[in-house]
Amino acid sequence: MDFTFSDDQLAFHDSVKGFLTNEVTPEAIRDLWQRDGGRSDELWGQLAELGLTAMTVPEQYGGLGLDALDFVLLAQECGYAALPEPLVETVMVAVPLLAGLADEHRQLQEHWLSRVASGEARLAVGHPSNPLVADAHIADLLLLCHGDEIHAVPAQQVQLRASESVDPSRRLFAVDWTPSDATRVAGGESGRRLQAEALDHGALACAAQQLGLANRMIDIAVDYSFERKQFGSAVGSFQAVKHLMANVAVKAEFSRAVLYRAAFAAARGQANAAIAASHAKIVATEAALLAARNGIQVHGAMGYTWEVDLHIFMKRAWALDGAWGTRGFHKARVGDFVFADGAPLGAGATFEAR
Amino acid sequence: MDFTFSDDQLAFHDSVKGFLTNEVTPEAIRDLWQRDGGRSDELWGQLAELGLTAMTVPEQYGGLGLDALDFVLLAQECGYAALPEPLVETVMVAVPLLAGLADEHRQLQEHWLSRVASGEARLAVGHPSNPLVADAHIADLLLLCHGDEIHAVPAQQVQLRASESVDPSRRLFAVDWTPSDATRVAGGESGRRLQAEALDHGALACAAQQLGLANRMIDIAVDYSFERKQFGSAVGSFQAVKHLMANVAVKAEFSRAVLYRAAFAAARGQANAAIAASHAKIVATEAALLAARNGIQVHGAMGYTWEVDLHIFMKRAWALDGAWGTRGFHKARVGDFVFADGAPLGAGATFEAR
Amino acid sequence: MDLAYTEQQDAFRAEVRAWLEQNVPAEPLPSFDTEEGFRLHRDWERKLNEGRFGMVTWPEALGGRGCDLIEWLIFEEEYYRAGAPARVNQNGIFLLGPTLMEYGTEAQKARFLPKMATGEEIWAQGWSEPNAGSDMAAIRSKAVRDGDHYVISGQKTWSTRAVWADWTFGIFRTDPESSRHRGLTFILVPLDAPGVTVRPIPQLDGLPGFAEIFFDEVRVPVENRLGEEGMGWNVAMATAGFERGLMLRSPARFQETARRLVQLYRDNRAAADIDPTVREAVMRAWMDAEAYTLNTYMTASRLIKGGKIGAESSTNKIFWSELDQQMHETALSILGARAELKPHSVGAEGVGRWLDGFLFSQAGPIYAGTNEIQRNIIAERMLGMPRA
Amino acid sequence: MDLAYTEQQDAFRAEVRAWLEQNVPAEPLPSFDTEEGFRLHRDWERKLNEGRFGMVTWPEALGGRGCDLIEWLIFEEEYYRAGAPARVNQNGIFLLGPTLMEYGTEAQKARFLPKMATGEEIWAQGWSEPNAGSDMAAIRSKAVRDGDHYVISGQKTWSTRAVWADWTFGIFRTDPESSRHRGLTFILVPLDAPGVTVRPIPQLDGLPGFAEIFFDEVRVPVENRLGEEGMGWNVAMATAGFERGLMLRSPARFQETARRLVQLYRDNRAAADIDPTVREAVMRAWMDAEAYTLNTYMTASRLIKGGKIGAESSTNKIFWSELDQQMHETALSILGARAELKPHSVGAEGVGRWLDGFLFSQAGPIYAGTNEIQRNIIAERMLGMPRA
Repeated sequence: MDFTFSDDQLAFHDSVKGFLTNEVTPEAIRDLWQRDGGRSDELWGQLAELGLTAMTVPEQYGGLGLDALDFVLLAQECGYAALPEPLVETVMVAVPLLAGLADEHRQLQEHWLSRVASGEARLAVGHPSNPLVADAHIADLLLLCHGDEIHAVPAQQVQLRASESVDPSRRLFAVDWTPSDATRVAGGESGRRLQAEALDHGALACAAQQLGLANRMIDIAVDYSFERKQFGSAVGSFQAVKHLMANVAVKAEFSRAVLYRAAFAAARGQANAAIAASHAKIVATEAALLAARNGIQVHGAMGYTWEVDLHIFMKRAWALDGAWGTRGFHKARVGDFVFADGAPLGAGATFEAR
Repeated sequence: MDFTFSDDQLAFHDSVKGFLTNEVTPEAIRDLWQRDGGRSDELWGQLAELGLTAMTVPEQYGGLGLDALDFVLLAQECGYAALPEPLVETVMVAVPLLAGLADEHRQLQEHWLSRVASGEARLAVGHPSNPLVADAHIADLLLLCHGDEIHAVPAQQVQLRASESVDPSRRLFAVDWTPSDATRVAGGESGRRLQAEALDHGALACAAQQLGLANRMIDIAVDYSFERKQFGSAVGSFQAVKHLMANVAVKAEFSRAVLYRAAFAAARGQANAAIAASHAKIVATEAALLAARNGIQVHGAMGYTWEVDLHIFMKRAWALDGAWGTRGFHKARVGDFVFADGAPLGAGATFEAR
Repeated sequence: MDLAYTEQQDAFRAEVRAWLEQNVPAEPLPSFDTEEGFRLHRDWERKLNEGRFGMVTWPEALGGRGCDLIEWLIFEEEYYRAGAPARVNQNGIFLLGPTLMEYGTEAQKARFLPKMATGEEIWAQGWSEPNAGSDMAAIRSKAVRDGDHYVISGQKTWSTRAVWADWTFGIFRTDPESSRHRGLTFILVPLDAPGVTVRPIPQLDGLPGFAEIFFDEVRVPVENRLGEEGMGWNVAMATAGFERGLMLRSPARFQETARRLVQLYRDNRAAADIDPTVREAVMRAWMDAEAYTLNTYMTASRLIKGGKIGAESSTNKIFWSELDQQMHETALSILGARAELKPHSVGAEGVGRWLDGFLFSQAGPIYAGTNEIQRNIIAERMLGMPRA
Repeated sequence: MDLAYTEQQDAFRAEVRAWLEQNVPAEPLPSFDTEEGFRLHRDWERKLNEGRFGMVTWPEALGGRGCDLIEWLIFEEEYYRAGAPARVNQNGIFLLGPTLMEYGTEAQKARFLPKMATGEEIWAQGWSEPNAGSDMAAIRSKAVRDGDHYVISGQKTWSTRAVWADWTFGIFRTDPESSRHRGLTFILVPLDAPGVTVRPIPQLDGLPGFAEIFFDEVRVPVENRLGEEGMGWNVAMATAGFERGLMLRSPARFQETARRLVQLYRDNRAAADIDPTVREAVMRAWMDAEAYTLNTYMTASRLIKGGKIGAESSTNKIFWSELDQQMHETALSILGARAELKPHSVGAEGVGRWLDGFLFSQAGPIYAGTNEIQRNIIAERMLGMPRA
């Protein structure tokens, strides 16, 4: 029993955090918002250079062969930075989905995964839990669900209609396409299993980002609480303002271990991985939503503006709330687990046997 | 449209408040707790002398012929005082129930209601929403539900087994008795209607007391917030402590008009009386429960003792929470109303036409 | 107590309803925080005034109907029920209007109120300054007397509607030796006066819903002063009371939001009921909107009988702002994955304006004095707790 | 990261489970806040120690087993799972014990720890004084050095278990010129010493769960001092850290309450589901108990690798105390009209001890530093917000 990250994991986390702090600044994000498509090939190239796009690609396809537990701290940092590029979904959802196809699709996997690892190609995933497909406009290959099937559809074979999210960093599309035998890569039992895993991975990816977002909003609000003066004092010196932030800190703090356990369960393919992912998505989202609400309150009217950076992170938290399963969906899953006959509850039931 | 009490109503309220403040002190309540049975014939006599037991007794039986709207402010004060005597249930539930029986029971009504008005006799009500009967030990006549029937059972014909509530002021009993033709005073449609009205009246009676309790707990905690010192200052000067109380004040404030409207609807027998009573019981109870929770917090460890008076009021609020329909029951009723086809919702739908 | 409308009140309601049915635009107007929307909302104010509905509580001579507060609530109920446009001149008619009625000279009332009622002059509020938001007494903008004029210099911020409005009002420091809430004077300033610069501030949705106003030796005549020199704090407190209290957030608004929320829930029941707390949240929205309505009627009845609004305007502010947030959060949770989509965007069919309303509701606990300040006021002034 | 138990850990769990199954009393003991209950709980401590389970984290020489923190958590899980009696000596073994381990001399450890493990000496805490509750630095009780003794005068309050305990510990002002957290010394005092008077304080349920302790020139030898003279604040802070942190409220306790709550809900489903929020509240109780457990394992792993507990002990305190309240409130709402009934009273059949637990949970947000103070600590020390 050891609930700590390895020195390697922590060191990689530090270096990625450093990169994001320097490169994915609020100014850089505002700049991306102005661009057509809202994405930067240069930035994606840098992420690939750092090895990030290769993390979960199997070694046989030129990747690092790592897993969700190796990436979860980085996903948290991507949330902390509100990185607009779809790195987290790529690494945690799209790559494992493609890599999880049956052996008969080795050629497809080799072709695309090696290019994803090197940064030459990008993936997008269309899943029933999300009515629109995120980042379809920059994807070279789209993995699209259709009934219990999964189809691998090259970008040339889809038409996109752009939607608009409250979060200017999100780029969402309705995808018009025609399923065919040529595009189908999974169906039946294995299609359902892959779709279910994609949902769990997506939920975990959101949870990690939400916790990062919560921490960022705390930091922003705490900084601002020194700047904003009322009644001659920094607002952060008022007890009510302190407690607004302390309440967020408690929620964020008690999401951490839940998130890391969910990443562990996903990485090991444990039986409780789905429930653990749902639990993590619920509590991390709630931490982020409370951070948004209380963050505005600490900022006063300034928190309601486009000018301070807070809204970059708030809007992302609001948007991710509904992605990869709503809180209602995830709560229902946890409830079904808890209230089932013979559910493993109580002291000593937390961890699965080896 | 006039949402104010009359000068008469306000004047009577003032005089009753004065009486309760002087006579039903925390010391007097602690004294009652020590007594066998927990009740005082002298006090009941004084309440009768003030005309309180006669309030809702029809004039033809020597009463004042008043209604729930005339009594609601007094019921609130009984809550404020945590009066252990069952005055509120007598006036708002038991008397209207007995007075509501069909004309064939005039003799029964005359016999008992005139004695209730004068203070010579006391009533208790056994209703399916309450598993036990409050104050059965001092009742001369018990009105007991049995299926859809109501029975008027003299005290001699019942056996009591005393239970024990968290609130030492509450005296609850399991009543063993045998229904018979001789005791049956209502059944079928009219029995059901009278039982339903009794429930609504009971809920309203609880709501009024809960709001009074909430206000009392605010007052006690505010007083204490001057006394208790931490870090060299009265704890009431700390913003977090202020906000604990402000939150209760908001809840209590926004229960008031809801309560008075419910009393009006009951007094006029309006179609929305049941929903209004449920609404009032929900919000007034929540105000009282929050007052209890935050009241303890303002008191610190002292709030957890038997020594300060706060617990007299907290325990009453906790006990009344489950009486005359749980919050779950009342919320479900309101929900059924709100979600029904054609429910009168939206602006302008609040008040019934004349 | 008699909780039923009189025949006269019923008749008034019928008249309002009939007129609105005839006149409310079929399509919602664009936001009044856009140039076109502002113009269209101004047109609507003119039309309202043609029906003598500009501000029904004002005397007939000033463009109103001399209605009492109960009739005002009836008007508002019909107004929201009809889905009529938001009041672009709310800073004028709901905040400055009642203040003018209380503190203005007859000449000032005659000069300002009719043009307010017609929408000819739209008002922005000028309450806050940098570092004087909830702490309004920290005002530093000054007005120096120069003969028949005040010469105003300084800066206001968070001035709602200021981008396209005609006038603003606020308090300015006329006694340079003074501090806190002494030595302040309430002054009305035309926004087209020389020396006034307005800088729009984009809000959460990107639209310039408020602005900074810079005053560079702006000369305004002494007649524009409301109340006595040095008494501006009292005048402003009365105005702020109106803001937090009865006028600005009439219950009808929240009752209609609650009604729409019930409908949204019923229309999406299968999806919504996956989360059993949603039903309760929707039911509570209705209960709380009712409670707010009942409370407002109780207050209005008391005021009609000569009572005054006190610290309970602070409880109002907290209650409606949290209710508004809660209702919109519930709506978004019903919408689920579609909640993030802007109205009219691809995939957002039928989602309506809940997202806009949610964004707007985020400002509720902040403006008109943050809810933290309101809680201080409740604790200290209503409950009498010790001051820090 | 490896979230699975080792074989050795599994074996330890099996040993604990087997012993408890053999030895836990079939019927719950009476409350240790009664004289009889206190005696029976002391007997139980003696029995626990016979199995060498008095305090498994202590070295074998002092009556323990040298377990690490993961094994400690396993022990606790089995302990709560078995429904074993509450630890009457918790002030000793969970608070003073670890402090003695860190600050005590070898002689002190040998003198006090074994008798603590056997229950031969039961400890009361003496943290608070009147007007020094959450503000522990406002201590006024003094200890005057007189040769080889300290002479103690003053008063402590809210001293849990003091009514029947043998010893108490606390900080006393040894430097009369000092103020706040300077000049304090941590001293252990036998409650049967001449000059000690204990006045029981009845708590919400009427039982004397805590007491005031009056010291009238009580002489205790200098050997009873823990740590250096004048360094009492540091020693006390370490102890308080244990109190808020890992030891006092082990996750197993809350996991078992959550499990019982799920069972209560399932047993009363028809009645409970009339309120759709109950299901959610029960589900959340499980989620939060899991989160608390996971968090504790994470902290324990970090401590084993040499980390320190910091301000997060304050987040723990808030989390478990609010969880405990929420679980018991939910239970009472399931019980409905029966919730008010005392266990074993007429009509309360099967209700069990939820009411007692509810009353006890009310103290959670207060003791070991009120949750308001914990929020201040989080804001100032963990988040670095400006001090007042």
